[in-house]
Amino acid sequence: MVSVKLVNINKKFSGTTVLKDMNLEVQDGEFFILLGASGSGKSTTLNIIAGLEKATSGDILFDDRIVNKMGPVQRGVAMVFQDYALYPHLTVRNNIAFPLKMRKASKEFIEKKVGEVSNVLGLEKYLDRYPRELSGGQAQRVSLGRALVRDPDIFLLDEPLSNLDAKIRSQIRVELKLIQENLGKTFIYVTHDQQEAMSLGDRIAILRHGKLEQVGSPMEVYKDPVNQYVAAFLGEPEINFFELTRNSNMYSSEEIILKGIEAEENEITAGIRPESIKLKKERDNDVEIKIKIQTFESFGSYSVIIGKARSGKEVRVRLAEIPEIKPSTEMAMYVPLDEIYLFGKDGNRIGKK
Amino acid sequence: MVSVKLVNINKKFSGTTVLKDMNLEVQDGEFFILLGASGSGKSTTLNIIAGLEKATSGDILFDDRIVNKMGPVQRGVAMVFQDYALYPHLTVRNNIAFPLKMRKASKEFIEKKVGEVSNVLGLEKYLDRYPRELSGGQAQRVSLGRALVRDPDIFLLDEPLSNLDAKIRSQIRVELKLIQENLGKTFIYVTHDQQEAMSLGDRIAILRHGKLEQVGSPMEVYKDPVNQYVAAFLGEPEINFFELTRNSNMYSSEEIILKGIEAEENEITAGIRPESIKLKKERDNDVEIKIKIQTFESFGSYSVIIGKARSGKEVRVRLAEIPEIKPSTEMAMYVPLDEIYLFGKDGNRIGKK
Amino acid sequence: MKTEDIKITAILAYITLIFLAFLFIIPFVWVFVEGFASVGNIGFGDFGTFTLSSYYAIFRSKYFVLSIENGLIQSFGGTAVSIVLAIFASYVFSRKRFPLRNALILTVLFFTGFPVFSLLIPMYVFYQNVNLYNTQVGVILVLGVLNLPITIWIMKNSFDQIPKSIERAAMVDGASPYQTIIHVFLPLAFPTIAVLILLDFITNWGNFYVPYILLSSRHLFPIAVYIYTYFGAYSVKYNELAAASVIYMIPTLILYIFAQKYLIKAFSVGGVKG
Amino acid sequence: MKTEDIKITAILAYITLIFLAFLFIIPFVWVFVEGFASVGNIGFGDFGTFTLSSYYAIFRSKYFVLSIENGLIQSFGGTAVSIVLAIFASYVFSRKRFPLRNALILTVLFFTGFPVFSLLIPMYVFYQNVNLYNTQVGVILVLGVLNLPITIWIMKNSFDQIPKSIERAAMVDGASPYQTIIHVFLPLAFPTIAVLILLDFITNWGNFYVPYILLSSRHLFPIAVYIYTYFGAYSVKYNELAAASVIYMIPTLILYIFAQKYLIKAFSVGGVKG
Repeated sequence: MVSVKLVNINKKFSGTTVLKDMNLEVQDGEFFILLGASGSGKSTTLNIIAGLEKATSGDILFDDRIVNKMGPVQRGVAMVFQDYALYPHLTVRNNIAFPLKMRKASKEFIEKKVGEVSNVLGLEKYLDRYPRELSGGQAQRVSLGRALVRDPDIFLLDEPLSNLDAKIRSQIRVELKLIQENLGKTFIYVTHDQQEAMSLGDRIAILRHGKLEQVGSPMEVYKDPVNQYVAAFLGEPEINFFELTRNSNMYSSEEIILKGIEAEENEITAGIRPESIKLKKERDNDVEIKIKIQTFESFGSYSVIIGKARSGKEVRVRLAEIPEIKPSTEMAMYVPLDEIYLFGKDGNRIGKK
Repeated sequence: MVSVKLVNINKKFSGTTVLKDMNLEVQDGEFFILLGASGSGKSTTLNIIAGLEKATSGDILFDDRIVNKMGPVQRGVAMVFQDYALYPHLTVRNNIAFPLKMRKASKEFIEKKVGEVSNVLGLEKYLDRYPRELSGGQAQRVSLGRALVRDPDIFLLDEPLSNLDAKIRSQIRVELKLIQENLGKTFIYVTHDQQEAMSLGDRIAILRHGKLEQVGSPMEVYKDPVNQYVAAFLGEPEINFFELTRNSNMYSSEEIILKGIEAEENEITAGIRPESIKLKKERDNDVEIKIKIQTFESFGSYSVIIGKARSGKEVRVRLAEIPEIKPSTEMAMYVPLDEIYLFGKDGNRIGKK
Repeated sequence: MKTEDIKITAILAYITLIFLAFLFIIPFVWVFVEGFASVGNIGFGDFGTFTLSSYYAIFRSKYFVLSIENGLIQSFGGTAVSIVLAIFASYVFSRKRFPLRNALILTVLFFTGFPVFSLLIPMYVFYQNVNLYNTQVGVILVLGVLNLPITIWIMKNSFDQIPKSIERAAMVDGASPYQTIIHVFLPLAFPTIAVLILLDFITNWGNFYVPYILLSSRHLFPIAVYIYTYFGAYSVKYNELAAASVIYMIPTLILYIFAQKYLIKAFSVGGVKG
Repeated sequence: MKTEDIKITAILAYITLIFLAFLFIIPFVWVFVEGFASVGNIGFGDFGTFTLSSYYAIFRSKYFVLSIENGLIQSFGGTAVSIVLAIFASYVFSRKRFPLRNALILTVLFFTGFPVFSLLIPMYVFYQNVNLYNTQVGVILVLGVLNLPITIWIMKNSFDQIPKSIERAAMVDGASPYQTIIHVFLPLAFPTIAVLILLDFITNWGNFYVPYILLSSRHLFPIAVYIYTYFGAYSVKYNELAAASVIYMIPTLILYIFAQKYLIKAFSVGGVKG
């Protein structure tokens, strides 16, 4: 049972700064997500926590113990890799047993542990197979098994699902969540997929260019983003942005008019989530927006309208139902005023609710 | 403008059958999806249409003209590959120009066409870059540009989005759909991702082990699946299945009881989509199911409850709202009777609505 | 691709290989036939009758038998030196970044296929000074070092194929670099290492000038030198020369048969799957 | 990894390379110094004074100058034969499945590093029969074919790295197999091909026994043979031998400098990025 703390971590790699003054606290037993686009430094952060890479400056603390100079084994971490990183020349059994063999554990102990782990993960049937004979999902389970077998204090997972087919991915995602809840151990999980982050994480840290943008529970960061970047990163389809200019006592653009808004700047950006746009007016102060339907995507359980506002700007609307609409028609749609986010010129949220 | 017809296509590869009696018709100007898990033969089908692989038997017709023996160029197809397949030693400009150069087009013509295409795809700024200097999304656009530049009759796309980050993926997906609608040309698109298939396709063909399971518009196959496999393949999260046994005038399992069902077999399977399960009873004949909440995933605009039925079976429920519920509580949920699919022992749908 | 194109490229391949075969296989056959010939001539005409007498004759010489033994000792010794040193050097080159790495790589590359011939005279002088002249160890060291650059090169490329994540997994799993080499790198690179053992052995076994220049005692000569000095000295009995040549090829053939499956594997590495 | 581990492996690498350097570089230095020595001795002791007279002496010989020319013709000729044939053979092996493919691969592998020495006598006989004995073309063909197997092997591995999808893209884009080779395979494999040209040249340039056995006219001898026959014949002037050896190394050095960046590239192929 371990908490992890990063204090002022900096990482430079041949001149370029990969991480910049990273301060992070992961609670004991938490499912913690490092979310970011490629190049955001999320994997580097994970590797530094693992002890696979060294920070240029700053401290890593495990339970208030500085572990800067320890290797992965001394830190007691286990890791699951994106490409599974199974040993191709070893059977599933020996892959899972490998960490124990390196520790020179007794034969009986190894056998017992491998049996337990393969039981939990449903791998009994595959113990004598080689990695090349496994499907992606099975390989990922073996990789998880190799981590579990050591009873580590912390699990580090580096995009463990991104090489899997969409179908198996959501299945293993749930398995992973249940395993973590059962073990009650600290998981630190790297991903670029906001959907994965939202569904798995107790808390999410959003990284951008080696800097931390926001940390919080999934619904916190989704409902209350600190800036435009975070608002755009979470949610599918992406949030719609409109650039507004002050016009006497209101802010307006070609697409929408906002009244009764308090802001200091003359130019602000309004963010409207696709699911906040409704087909019917519900309240008096709902904001109207006229959208010309271009095409729409139906996903069975929901649908997305891709349309153009008067200005030619692309707007997306997410509906729980599958509407009966034809391309090229123009429709008036409505947004509750309190579901509109406002951002200043620097991208930061104005007047957090 | 071309329609494609596959007649009794068989493909064997060193003994194993990859495709079995494939009959398929793709209409002129259609966005047609080949959807299947890995090993379903979807890529082989695409390669046979492209002329990159030869069918063991059967005919390929382009507009009623047999093209079995023609190469890709004679067939007039363009192709976009999963890994982009850009020429690493050529700039973006020369990558796009490559097909025209092979055709010995004039310099002016090449320059004009490359200009046009890079304009459509917003690649002007990157023309002098090398593939290694591009992001995934840019590389995929170049790959699309190389297909567009030839004005081909048919576009073949082999999982073109699966190497992209989730964020950029949905963006390029929409671009692709709009490009196809503007060009009005035939697109044949291979994917394993049901979400992509649903959102892009005019029609979807679902393949399994080299056999065609169902062909139809996205909502047709989603709402009216011919068998269990198709029902399970489409939709996120996956449909829930319950095994029922006849019990005098009703079918029942540990989880649910269905009354007034007409079926001949004694053992049937009921399929219930996660979004069909509601928290409130709406009609009298709604089917009740008791679910103990295990965990839930919140995605901002919707959420998924993962629970266990009385039998211990895992059940998923998709909700448009984010409910206030706690793990380990048991709740009664309700399913409209007419949203339940019934399947026989062979997996085929009973009494299609 | 059009069917004609496939044909053209296939025909080109066949021509290349027939050409190769032509220049190699005809002399190859001659050697086999001549070894059993009663007439020791040099042409392709009259071989006389089938006889094993050439083989009897060469094996009567104590030095011939000794030269096989010497050849095996020196060739395997040199191979062992190359392989062991190459394993460590390749691991370091493949996985570590350290000062002067590029300079060292260039040094290795420079000596890959360097015309060693031009260094043999000074090496002879040097060996006399350090008392390695006319010793098996001296020959083994030079043979080992001669093959080291190309062995490092090929082995490093093979180590490079091992994904970084597997190495990291081994680190996280608690393997030391030494354990990682033993338990991960060597088994995964084994097909290549088997091929390198074969190639190094063959090169050493076929090396004539190194032992010729660095040895003076007849009882230390390997078979390559023995054949040359014995038959080069006075009027040649071609059937005995051919018989000796056949014997000379045998170890290579045996190793080749053992390494066959690794050869094909190594040849197919990174090959097209789809 | 712990810091000590890094140190240990680095030290191992340094020891290996110092060992390598020791055996190569000392003779190397001796050759350079001796070439400018006024005293033609063989030891490391007295070199006398600095002089260019050895260089004057060797360049006075018409045959020495001719032997450089012959060496270049034969080495580059053989290299061209190997590279051109290998391009087609490697493409076919890498990309096509055809009958007898495995048999042909085994043949190629069998002749990679085959002890050619044992075939030279019969080849000599064969060449006399087909009138290729004592011709430049004859030497070029044998040198070309000798290097062909290893050249095919390395080039095929390099072609194998080119993703199948790129080849398919070229097909869909309308490139014939020939155009695909020219526009896609050769540019992408160019670093490896450059290295192969260097390696083949060096091997040919250093090959002594092929021209020695297949040529009889002094005016056709390449420099390797010239050095051997000239200095092997009577009492050796070591300073002139050293001067000739230095000249002998120059083309290799020049090629090496040109190929340097490709050497590093080829050495780094598949290297670890993260």
